[in-house]
Amino acid sequence: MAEQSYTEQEFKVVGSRVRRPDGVDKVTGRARYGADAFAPGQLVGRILRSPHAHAKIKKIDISRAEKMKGVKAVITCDDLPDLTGGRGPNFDILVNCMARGTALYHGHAVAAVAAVDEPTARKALKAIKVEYKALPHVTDVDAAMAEDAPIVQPGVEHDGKPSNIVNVSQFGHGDVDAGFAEADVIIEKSYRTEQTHQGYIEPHACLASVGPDGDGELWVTTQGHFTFRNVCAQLLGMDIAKLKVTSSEIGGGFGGKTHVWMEPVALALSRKANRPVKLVMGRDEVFMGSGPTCSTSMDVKIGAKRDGTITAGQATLRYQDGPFPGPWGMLGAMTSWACYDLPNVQAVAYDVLVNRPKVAAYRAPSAPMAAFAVESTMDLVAAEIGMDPVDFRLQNVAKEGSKAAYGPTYGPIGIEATLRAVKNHPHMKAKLGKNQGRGMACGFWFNFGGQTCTDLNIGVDGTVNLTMGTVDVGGARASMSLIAAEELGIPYEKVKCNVGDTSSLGHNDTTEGSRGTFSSGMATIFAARAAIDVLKARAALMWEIDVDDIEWKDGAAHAKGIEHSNLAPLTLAEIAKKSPQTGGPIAGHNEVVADGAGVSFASHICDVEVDPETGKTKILRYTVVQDAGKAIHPDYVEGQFQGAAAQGIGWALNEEYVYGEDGRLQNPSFLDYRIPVCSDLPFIDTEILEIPNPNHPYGIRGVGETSIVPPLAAIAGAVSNAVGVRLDHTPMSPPRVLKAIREANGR
Amino acid sequence: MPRVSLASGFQAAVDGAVSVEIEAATIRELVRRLQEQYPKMTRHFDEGVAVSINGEIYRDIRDLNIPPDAEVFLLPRLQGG
Amino acid sequence: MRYEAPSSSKEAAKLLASAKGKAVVLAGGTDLLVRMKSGAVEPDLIVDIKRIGATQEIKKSGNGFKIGAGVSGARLGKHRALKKAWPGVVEATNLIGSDQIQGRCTMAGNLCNASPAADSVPAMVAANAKANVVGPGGRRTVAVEKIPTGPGKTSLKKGEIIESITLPAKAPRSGDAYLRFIPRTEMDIAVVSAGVNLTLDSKGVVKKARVALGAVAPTVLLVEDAAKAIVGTKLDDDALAALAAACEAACRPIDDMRGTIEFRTEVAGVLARRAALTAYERAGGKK
Amino acid sequence: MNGVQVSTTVNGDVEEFVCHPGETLLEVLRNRLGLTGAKEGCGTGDCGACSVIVDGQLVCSCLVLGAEVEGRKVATVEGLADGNRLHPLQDKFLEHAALQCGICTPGFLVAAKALLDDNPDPTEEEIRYALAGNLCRCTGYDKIVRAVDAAAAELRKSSKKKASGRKK
Repeated sequence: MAEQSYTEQEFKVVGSRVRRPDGVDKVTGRARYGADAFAPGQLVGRILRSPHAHAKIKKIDISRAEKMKGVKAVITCDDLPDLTGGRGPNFDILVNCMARGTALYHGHAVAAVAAVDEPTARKALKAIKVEYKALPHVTDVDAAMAEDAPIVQPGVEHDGKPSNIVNVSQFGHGDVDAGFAEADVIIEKSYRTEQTHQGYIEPHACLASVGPDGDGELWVTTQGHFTFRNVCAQLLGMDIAKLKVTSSEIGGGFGGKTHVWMEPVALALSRKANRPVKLVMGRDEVFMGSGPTCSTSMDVKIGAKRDGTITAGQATLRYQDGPFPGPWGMLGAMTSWACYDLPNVQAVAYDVLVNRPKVAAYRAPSAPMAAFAVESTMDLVAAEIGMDPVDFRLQNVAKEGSKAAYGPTYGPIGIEATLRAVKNHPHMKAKLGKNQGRGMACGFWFNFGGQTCTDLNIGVDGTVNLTMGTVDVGGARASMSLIAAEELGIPYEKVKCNVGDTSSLGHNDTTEGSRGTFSSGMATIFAARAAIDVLKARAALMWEIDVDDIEWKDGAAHAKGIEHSNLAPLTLAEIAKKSPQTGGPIAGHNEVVADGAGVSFASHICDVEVDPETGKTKILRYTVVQDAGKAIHPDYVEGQFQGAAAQGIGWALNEEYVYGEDGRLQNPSFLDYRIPVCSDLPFIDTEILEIPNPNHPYGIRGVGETSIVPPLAAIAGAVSNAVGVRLDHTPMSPPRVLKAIREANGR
Repeated sequence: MPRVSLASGFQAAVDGAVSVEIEAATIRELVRRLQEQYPKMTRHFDEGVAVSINGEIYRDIRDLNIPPDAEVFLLPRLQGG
Repeated sequence: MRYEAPSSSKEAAKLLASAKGKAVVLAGGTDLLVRMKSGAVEPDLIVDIKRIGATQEIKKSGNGFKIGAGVSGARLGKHRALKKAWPGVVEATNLIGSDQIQGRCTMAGNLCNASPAADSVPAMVAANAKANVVGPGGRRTVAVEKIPTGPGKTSLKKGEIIESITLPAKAPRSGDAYLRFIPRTEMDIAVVSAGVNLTLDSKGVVKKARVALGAVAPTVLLVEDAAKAIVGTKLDDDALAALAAACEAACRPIDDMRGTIEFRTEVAGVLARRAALTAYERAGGKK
Repeated sequence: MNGVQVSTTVNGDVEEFVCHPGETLLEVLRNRLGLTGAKEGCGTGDCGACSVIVDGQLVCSCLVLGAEVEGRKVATVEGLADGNRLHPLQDKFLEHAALQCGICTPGFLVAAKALLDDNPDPTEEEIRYALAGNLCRCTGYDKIVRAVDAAAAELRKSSKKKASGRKK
């Protein structure tokens, strides 16, 4: 671990705003995404999905479809036998990718076809006859917890009775009852957030090819091709080594592409047809059949003294996971109070099953909802005791040595720094006009590291191929190239970074938990250092001196000591040129478990204007403050902050899954699932704090997720201040805001 | 001897205790001894457990020394986006 | 499935009239192709009317403007004389979707799609526009509000197409305006909308008015009580309140994913009031 | 199938193909002509990732039938660069880091090109509304708007140079 420790240094190229190495391909249309691959003889795959929210599948008749001209394979769950032992996360993936006896939600896959072209595939889907028996359904989290609720998964029990509650988690410390007894002011409020989708612009897409020998290839848009390989190989009964998975360019993921959805179906179709099969989801399928985040219902209670000291905090969180258990409520509970140092605190979370799509991670999963409830209540307490909301937070802020509500005691952390930056920001002092309001809020996320493997190969001309195994979701190749160039002491332009397929590197964990730059950055540093050791050894051979007499600086081997003063430094390129005669290719390699990512904090400020006659909110100004540890490429750090804030704004104002009484999703389209458009947003100001992470050689901290956490609460505060009534339900869509205004005015 | 605190989800596996004392110098030893003393913990380790040492969370690293007076916390393994 | 692109309206009508199975008219395609993609419509014949000369023209005459059924929103928005005469109608049409959609969408297509939320329709109704219909039985002219009969349904008979829309000549001291409510700034379907067309007398008193509401009933509503509420006034606060109340009273909306009954009803009045003020100003009225 | 035979011009090259009557221009470009720069984000005209220019007019290629482009001129992102010289929009997108995942980038470039062809000096608001038909989920649009603004300035500068060059 010692080598992971942060060492202060003057960077030469790290921190500069260079052009990304994959940029030209992406602005010329040449970059190949999930749907951009073609194979000889490829078929078109399509999936038949359940029109019911919950139904017994009595019979599937595929005989007519199978006989159609041009149809090469039709599959049901019978073609994906269970090899998982019937339980666990991979079994859930199997059941989710193809229903087994019961359709668990509107859009659940029940059969699939592969045909010579799109019209034939569509016709074949129509020819499949499924006999359903509709079952009672439940899509609302509170309704699903009721005594007489329809049961989503038989076998789940709570308190000894069949239930939809799959997990109850509790975190905290102290005695909350005693804490509330000490309080001068107690505020208790309930909140709801509706279900949102990651909304990546690229639908799920893959090209699968499995031969009769059992060997397979999968080209897929994913955040983790190694994980996809392992899961798919298990579900299909293939050897891991015989399934080569290549991650295409990925058109956005935000957690939604960490999960396997339909790839086993594509592989099974290909195996049955003995032809490559391309399977691409339509946008409606993305909404119906891939990972939204939870909808929630939450109660938060905070007690404080008049001097601003919080005496107790308590949260009860109810998160729906779709029809399969997930860690989502638990993560909400763990993150809910993480910004504060509280003597008495408790968070209880219920994970609840409903007839909606399987929930997936969405950028700092589960944290935004809990933060919405806790931060909104913080505002209410501050108002009640007449304190400035920033000062109130500062008075209770978590610091080094504070005991986190999720258990451990914090080391050095950055929340106070972000709050101070907010307090001093000119945005906080800007004047507001009529019908305008300002809000601010804090957010927390864990960040992870994980298994990582990187390869660095030096060409005879001194240029460097860096092969990374974590998927590049938004500029990582530029950052890795900067790090390799920094470490080797060569120009950025001399490094070419690419993402390797599963046959070219050891396992890499999925790009999730803001881990890409943190962990591949670490592996790149170590791989470069390994290569430097080889370069020094080669220089020693060329000079015929002892390797201990050589040091590496500014991209060259330098011989130490006066006895070698006649030896001019040997550059990397000079050593590489001679490599055929000094032992062959020069490479550096590293595999590491990059733990110690450190927790992350952000604070946001938002100004809005609300039309009091229509309830419509316009974002006037938005500022993000977040700790990046060290910004390797500041443009892409800002980009992460801005993108996360924009997603949070959409979540706060307009995005939601709307279910009908029939349990069907009403709005599976970008027309009616309303993500922010360009004209909805102002420029989003960013302030990058650089408080080095002690557990990374360059001080890097993950930056991708945390800034989606504060927006819901920051905007709720701003809207509430603009209209004079507290909003407690996201999205704060115009009908909800207008209704709140009307009710506040007694109309 | 480090005192190991457990997140609520694990407490049933250690007979309802909030924390237990385990003689261990490294995370690997801790994980082994915990399972030896409390076999019900094995299922949790199979599903994924993160270990926090003095506030720093480790998901996979096992060969890390645990300082004598360290705060040790067992947390569920986390997922991210 | 067959695709045809005839060069005359007569030919188009003949193709449509003699078609076996489902025959559809393709103008801008911004609704039709979406419905084909979802499988909601599976045509056996697609008749593209954009190669018909008359559908591509904007003609100005003493009777007003004749706008071909294939004229895109983008072209409409660049026609200065039309914009000057009927700013509300042009704005309404230009609100349909993005610039990309504007490159394709048409007023006639918007009308024939028969959505109660169609942006150009309340403005056309307020403007007293007429649809010029060509069919196997010849030509006829129909008030635009008579074309849609319910969501997705029109009064057009088999084989009939709308060749063009006629907007009347602009009366002196008249002005029109259209406003819609959407949750975002762009790209949404109107949750509720209002088109207002006013003619003033020389003293600035409203002499004639047409007020139309969108997305508050199965078809776009022409609200005569709303017009009555402001005729004879200078749009003082009482008149505006009466206008809003008349609009609210006329609403028969539904609750759906885009809005609630109460929201649509209340905002219909707000938009009518705001649109009336703009139309009044455009007619030369001074407040 | 009643295939439709179509002859058209794509990025200046004559292309002939036969397509299904219901096949979209997007499908033709991607699957028949190998031009995968235009992306399908929704297939319903709501995301703009498939933007192309037909006879000078910006459209979503998912809402145009392949059969409709008979005799038309189609321009896609693949034709934006001038030989091996990037178009100023492409250049500024790279300089300003106006892309993260990049899936929406071709659509944005084509839409921005259509905007600047029509309005060489747009305000921020005009840029934002002109690009409202193009969804981006990564960037919050901030750097995209800045890149388009910078490209517009660059294009104005070079057209001024050209104009003054002609005067001489």
